[in-house]
Amino acid sequence: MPILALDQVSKSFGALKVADGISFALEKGEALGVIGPNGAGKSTLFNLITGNIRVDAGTIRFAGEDVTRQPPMARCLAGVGRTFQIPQPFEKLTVFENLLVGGAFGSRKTEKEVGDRCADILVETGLYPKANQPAGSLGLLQRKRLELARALATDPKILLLDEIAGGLTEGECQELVETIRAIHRRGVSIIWVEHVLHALNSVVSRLVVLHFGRVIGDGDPQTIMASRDVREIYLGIDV
Amino acid sequence: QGAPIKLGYVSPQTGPLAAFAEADKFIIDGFMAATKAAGLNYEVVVKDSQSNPNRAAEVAKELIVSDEVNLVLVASTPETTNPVATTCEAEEVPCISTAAPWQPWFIGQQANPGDPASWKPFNSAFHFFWGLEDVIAVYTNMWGQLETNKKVGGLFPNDGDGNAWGDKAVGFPPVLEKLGYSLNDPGRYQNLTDDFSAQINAFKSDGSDVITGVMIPPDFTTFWNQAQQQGFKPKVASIGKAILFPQAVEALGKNGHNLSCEVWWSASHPFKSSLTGQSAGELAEGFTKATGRPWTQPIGFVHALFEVAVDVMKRADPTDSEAVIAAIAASNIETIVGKVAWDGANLPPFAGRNVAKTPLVGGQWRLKDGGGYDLVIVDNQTAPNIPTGGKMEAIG
Amino acid sequence: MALLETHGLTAFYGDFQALFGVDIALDEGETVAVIGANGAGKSTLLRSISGLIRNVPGQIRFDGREIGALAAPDVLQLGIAMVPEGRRLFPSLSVEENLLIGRYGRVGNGAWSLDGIYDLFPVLKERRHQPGTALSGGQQQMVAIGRGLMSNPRVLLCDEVSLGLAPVVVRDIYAAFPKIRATGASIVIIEQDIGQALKVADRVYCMMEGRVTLSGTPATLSREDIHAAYFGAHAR
Amino acid sequence: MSWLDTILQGILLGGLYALFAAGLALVFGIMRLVNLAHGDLIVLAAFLILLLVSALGLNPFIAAAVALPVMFALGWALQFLVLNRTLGNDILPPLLVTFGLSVVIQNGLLEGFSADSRRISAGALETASLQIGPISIGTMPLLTFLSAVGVIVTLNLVFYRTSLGRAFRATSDDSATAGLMGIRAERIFATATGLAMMVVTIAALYLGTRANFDPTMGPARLIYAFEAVIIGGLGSFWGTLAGGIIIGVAQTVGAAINPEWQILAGHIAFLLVLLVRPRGLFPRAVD
Amino acid sequence: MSDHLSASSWTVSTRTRGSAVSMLAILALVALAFAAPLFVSRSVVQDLFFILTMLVLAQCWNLLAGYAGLVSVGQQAFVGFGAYAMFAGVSLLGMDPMAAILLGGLAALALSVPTAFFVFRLQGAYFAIGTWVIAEIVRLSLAQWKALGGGTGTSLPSGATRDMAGVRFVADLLGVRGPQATDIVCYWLALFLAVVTIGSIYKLLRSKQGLGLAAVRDNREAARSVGVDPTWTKSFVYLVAALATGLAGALIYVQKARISPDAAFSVPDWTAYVIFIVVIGGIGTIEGPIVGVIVFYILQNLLADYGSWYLLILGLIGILIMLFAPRGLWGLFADRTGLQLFPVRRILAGQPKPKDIRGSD
Ligand SMILES: Nc1ncnc2c1ncn2[C@@H]1O[C@H](COP(=O)(O)OP(=O)(O)OP(=O)(O)O)[C@@H](O)[C@H]1O
Ligand SMILES: Nc1ncnc2c1ncn2[C@@H]1O[C@H](COP(=O)(O)OP(=O)(O)OP(=O)(O)O)[C@@H](O)[C@H]1O
Ligand SMILES: [Mg+2]
Ligand SMILES: [Mg+2]
Repeated sequence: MPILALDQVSKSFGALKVADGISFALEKGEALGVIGPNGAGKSTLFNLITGNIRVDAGTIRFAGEDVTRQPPMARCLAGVGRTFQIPQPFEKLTVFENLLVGGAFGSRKTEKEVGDRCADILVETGLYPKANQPAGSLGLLQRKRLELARALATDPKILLLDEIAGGLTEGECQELVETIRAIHRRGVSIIWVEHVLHALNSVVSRLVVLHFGRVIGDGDPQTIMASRDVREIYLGIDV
Repeated sequence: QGAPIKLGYVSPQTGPLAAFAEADKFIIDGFMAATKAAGLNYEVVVKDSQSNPNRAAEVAKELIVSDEVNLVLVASTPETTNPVATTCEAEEVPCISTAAPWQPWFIGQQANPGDPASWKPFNSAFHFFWGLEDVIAVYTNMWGQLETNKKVGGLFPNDGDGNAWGDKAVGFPPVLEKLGYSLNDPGRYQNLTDDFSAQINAFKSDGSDVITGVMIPPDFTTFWNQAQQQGFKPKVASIGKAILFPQAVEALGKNGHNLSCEVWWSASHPFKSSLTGQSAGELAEGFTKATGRPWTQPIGFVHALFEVAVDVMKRADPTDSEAVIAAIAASNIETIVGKVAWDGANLPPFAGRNVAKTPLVGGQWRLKDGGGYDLVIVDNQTAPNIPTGGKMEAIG
Repeated sequence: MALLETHGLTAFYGDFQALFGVDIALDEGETVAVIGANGAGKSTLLRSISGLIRNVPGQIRFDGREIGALAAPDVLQLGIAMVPEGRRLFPSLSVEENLLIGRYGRVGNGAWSLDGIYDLFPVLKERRHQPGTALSGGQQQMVAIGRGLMSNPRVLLCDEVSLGLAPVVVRDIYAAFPKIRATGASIVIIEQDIGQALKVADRVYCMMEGRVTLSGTPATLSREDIHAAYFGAHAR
Repeated sequence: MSWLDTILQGILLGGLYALFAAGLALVFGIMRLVNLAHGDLIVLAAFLILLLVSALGLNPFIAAAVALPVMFALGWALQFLVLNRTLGNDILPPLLVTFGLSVVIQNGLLEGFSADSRRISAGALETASLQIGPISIGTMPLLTFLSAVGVIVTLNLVFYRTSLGRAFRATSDDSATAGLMGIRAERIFATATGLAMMVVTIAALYLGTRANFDPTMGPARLIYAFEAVIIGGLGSFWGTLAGGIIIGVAQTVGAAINPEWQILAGHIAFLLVLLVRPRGLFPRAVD
Repeated sequence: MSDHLSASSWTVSTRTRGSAVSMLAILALVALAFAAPLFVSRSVVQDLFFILTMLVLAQCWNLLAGYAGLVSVGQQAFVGFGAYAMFAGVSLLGMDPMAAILLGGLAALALSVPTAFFVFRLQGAYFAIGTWVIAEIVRLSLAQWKALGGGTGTSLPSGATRDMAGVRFVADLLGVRGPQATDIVCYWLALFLAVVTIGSIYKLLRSKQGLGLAAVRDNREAARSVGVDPTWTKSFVYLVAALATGLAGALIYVQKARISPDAAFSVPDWTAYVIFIVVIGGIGTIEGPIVGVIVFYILQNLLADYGSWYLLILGLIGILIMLFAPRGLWGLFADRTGLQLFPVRRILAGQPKPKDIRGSD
């Protein structure tokens, strides 16, 4: 049974169709990459999966259960963890407290029970030195790491990552890839939206291409990267 | 005898009811001068209720607890008198109150105003003024001077005065019924209502010749204008509170002519101050000279409040509140508003201990030739010693 | 002297530094393209020039005048108009009103008027009374460009004009650029589509992490250099 | 028959409320500024008109016309110097500052004019009326209603037909991008508040001629104005008129049943409308 | 799941340097306040009663506006409703005022449930106006309650407060007159209510719910995504604030002994002054309202005799603080000194194994 399955999911903002009958499934433990031009609807897809935006039509099943009508907190408790493309930290809370919120609410535990795990995640994501600073004081890169750390704190079964590698140096990028691989090895399923393709391709085993809210490609990274559509639409390389 | 006698005084010096207190400074200055001249040593601690009942209770506590006054005086409308009197009663401190009809004052401070059997007299709170029975008598006497169909429209708001005036037991309804008037009372409206078409429609379809009620000035203006616009022209309009002050009547333009009201006190009342020997006319004139403003009815009562205080303190040890209370109860003094004595005269037994009544007559506002209005006393059947200045006239 | 130039331009969002000493220059009548990865600072550069971000005085000069400390309306009055990232049409305004609002702060002397814009993008004329947001993404981009042109600017700053648009639409929009250049306006465009950028620009700057890492004319830049700069693979 | 009259009076009353509300709607719609001092500004304008009437002996309508530019300048300065500093995502600063302003205006007027209740005299117009069949309609209430409609029509024209109106809407949508169009948001906001103060002056004229006013009576009327704006839907002027009428009619119908219900009925109508349509009757498409 | 990670041991605490000292100082202060009636004059006791009850109202409003982003201008609904329920309990049901105060709190709580249902449909400014209208409706409705005097209002049965539980005892114990004993009992109740309110708010802020509340305030959308239910979280504090506000309202009116709709639902007294207190002191902190109420009290004493000038100056001060020191006096002070009497921040301490430390930049 796939951990996540989308069936004919559609969403419009006014006249703009941002999801147009999207269907795909993700097996437990799989790592999937999503690429597509700006505005293709990738972040919207995430918002639909997490429930931050309601679908117009179609169904979303998580771990066999229909979650289409569930609010975001229920889906989070069920095991959907996410990062926001534009980081959304709780600015007045400290970095550590940001994780505590995720830990305590996202996995229905007490603060005590999740304290150690949150601290370990801070170390893992390299945020430990900033643990007691207000999240509002972080720069963009650290905000993005905080997004990842907070999502991990909710103890997700599936992790949705939205452009967390953009703007990293080569070395940082490598570190991030290692971290995500480690998370993946622990059995967490991953969907990763990313423009930094070499990083993406060193983690995922499958790529989905979105264009104008439609899936125009779905398969293993080599085939997809070599396909005509992707080279033309996404990479902007004349064929 | 070094320490001065300390009087606390609360009135609404700011806020919507401030007009009632506009003569305070003039009166208190006069009082201080008069007592000094008589070799008496008084101190008055003045507190402003800001027209706010919460604030009134607070300042009363302050007077009692911090200033440790010997006697609390309070004036002007139940919003200020009731919280202050309630506080004094709880604190067992003597209190004299005035300028609010006695029913809203007395009944309004009962725990269950709806159940007369439960009403209890107060120990230390006293009040002198007239009551609803007086205003009813004055109004009906005035109406009796004219030919009307005896149909009366009532405008009573849901506030201390309105509820008392419209009360089925102690208010207008039972008396009017007895005298053969039919009262059309559509119900208690809220103060600051912007539309009176419901009432006007009711009065129009009933054909009421007489309008009565106790309204705040903006509401009466709204009503009176709307009534004229809608072609409702009663012969008599006797209204409490709204047309108490000349400024409020002047605000009606020419439409204030021959509106009638009760008169608590006027410059032509034939009484003298026990403190200064001034006549009513002289007091009023002094006020106008000092402030440039026309005299108003509350002036006499604020002055009388201090007269009573001095009289009481002459007869008791100011520091012994029990003695002061006894002295108040035993008062019998001729003041600038008439005789004040807590002798239970013309009062139901339950109120006899705490309430003293002063005379009340009826008057009409008459447009003067050069503009402005005169308040002319047109009915004195309730107090024949107060002279009239003319006869009741129909409006329009 | 160039019409518009920056010298060691720095920019901050609070404590976060987004630009570290950027030097670019634009001559009268020239078209310059700025390319670079997400977050490289391209938009920040345009925001600095257009006055959306206040900068340290002395780092931006336009026509010999210092403009780094000016607010957006003042910059517009001097003749620099901006087509912002994400189009930013006003949702409460119709297509035509969105265009007209472009004239609010400056009319300028030049060729552009409502009719001119409708000639440039005929499809807009048919939909002039619809709310701007009811249009397709490409048409919205046309409105945004038209709105920028309505003030008859001497410099037009275009941020990501082909963002999220289908190739056909991108072609239509780029077809307009020669006509805009023909009126004498100088243009700065930011573009993700490198091919398009190279085709339309006289000169190209490539940015990374708040710095200019590569510049030159399209002819002198090899595709490999650009790819490397773009993805940061061998940039250092 | 009397029901017809009741409803008609309610509609006329609604005109008064809409007039109180129109300036509020303008400011609320453009800047999301909850102006708790609006009622007190109306009273302030009424005192200004009164001053002109009594000092210069002007006809109240002419006095109001003289007051218009004065109030515009006052509003402009108030917004430019004070209120602009409070704008942002947080609704608390404008709420608190305008509340402070309300206290300051009330007590300033008390100091200056005492607590006496005043009235602007409109002479014979006050009691004049038109007879239509069995129903008489007061001339002043009718004038009030027509003025409300006039103000709404004018605001609509300004808002939707002029370049200033476009600038209002654009700045309201996105003030940063509006800056790129050469629109100076602070001045646009100041102009909007200035305009709102002109509407306030017109409202003050009718408030002051209708009944007595005193320095403390602003807040009591403010709540009806807010209700009208919210029922109508943010930024919709016709909605504001509709909102005023709903409250006015609810009040007169409530009163016809029992005067005890008059004001309560208006509030309950407000609740009911919002329960059914939380964003008001005519919400703006984008918010 | 974290078996590959170091099993380092961590400690989390909310204490800061000096917070233990300040806790002790606060305890001492409370003890002192408890003993105050033994050695201060009656007027001081009354002033303290005023300060404490206003403090409770201010803490409740601050909980709503400062911590939950719920700007209510209708808290007078709960003050008045609590007070009226207390009056009904005493006058109509013959309850002891002490028990009636509890009734008042519960009644306010009960009122807040349907109210929450309505006002939580509204956002931001609409919420503010919605709460105001609700308060007006409650006021107008209670003004129809004839048994409690309708619009006229009513007074407590004379002697009711003197027979209140504990009053006789205190009178005998301290050898004071009845009214003074009533004052002292009311004062102790106010002290108890203030301590419990502040304690509960502090506890709430340090609890998981408090963390969720802060998250919702900072970013509602993100909070939803990590499992926080914003509606429930906000409703919870709304109900808690209503309960405490209702208790305070009932207590205030036991002491006043007289009620009328205009007084009990007064916008200036129970909402405007309260907002003023919070703003002056500093919104979003527990210390702020404490500072604010003291400043407010001093201003009132200094200026109250100047009539409308007093309010005018109060308004101006409020405007100036909002414009130039939006975080209030306590904010100014805390920025300089870093002092916090009620720290809520969870501070992480402890050392990871050296191999786990990675640079962050
Ligand atoms: N709340 C919204 N209301 C209206 N339009 C929206 C909304 N959110 C997104 N859009 C539009 O939907 C389209 C898809 O946006 P989305 O953020 O999903 O793109 P994306 O694929 O994530 O792009 P990028 O790679 O730039 O992040 C865009 O045109 C965007 O402007
Ligand atoms: N308002 C802001 N606050 C804080 N940081 C910001 C803000 N806007 C941009 N940044 C950061 O500044 C840096 C430069 O951003 P900028 O938007 O200029 O990049 P860009 O090159 O235009 O990228 P894109 O291709 O995504 O548009 C990025 O790291 C970005 O995250
Ligand atoms: Mg995205
Ligand atoms: Mg950009």
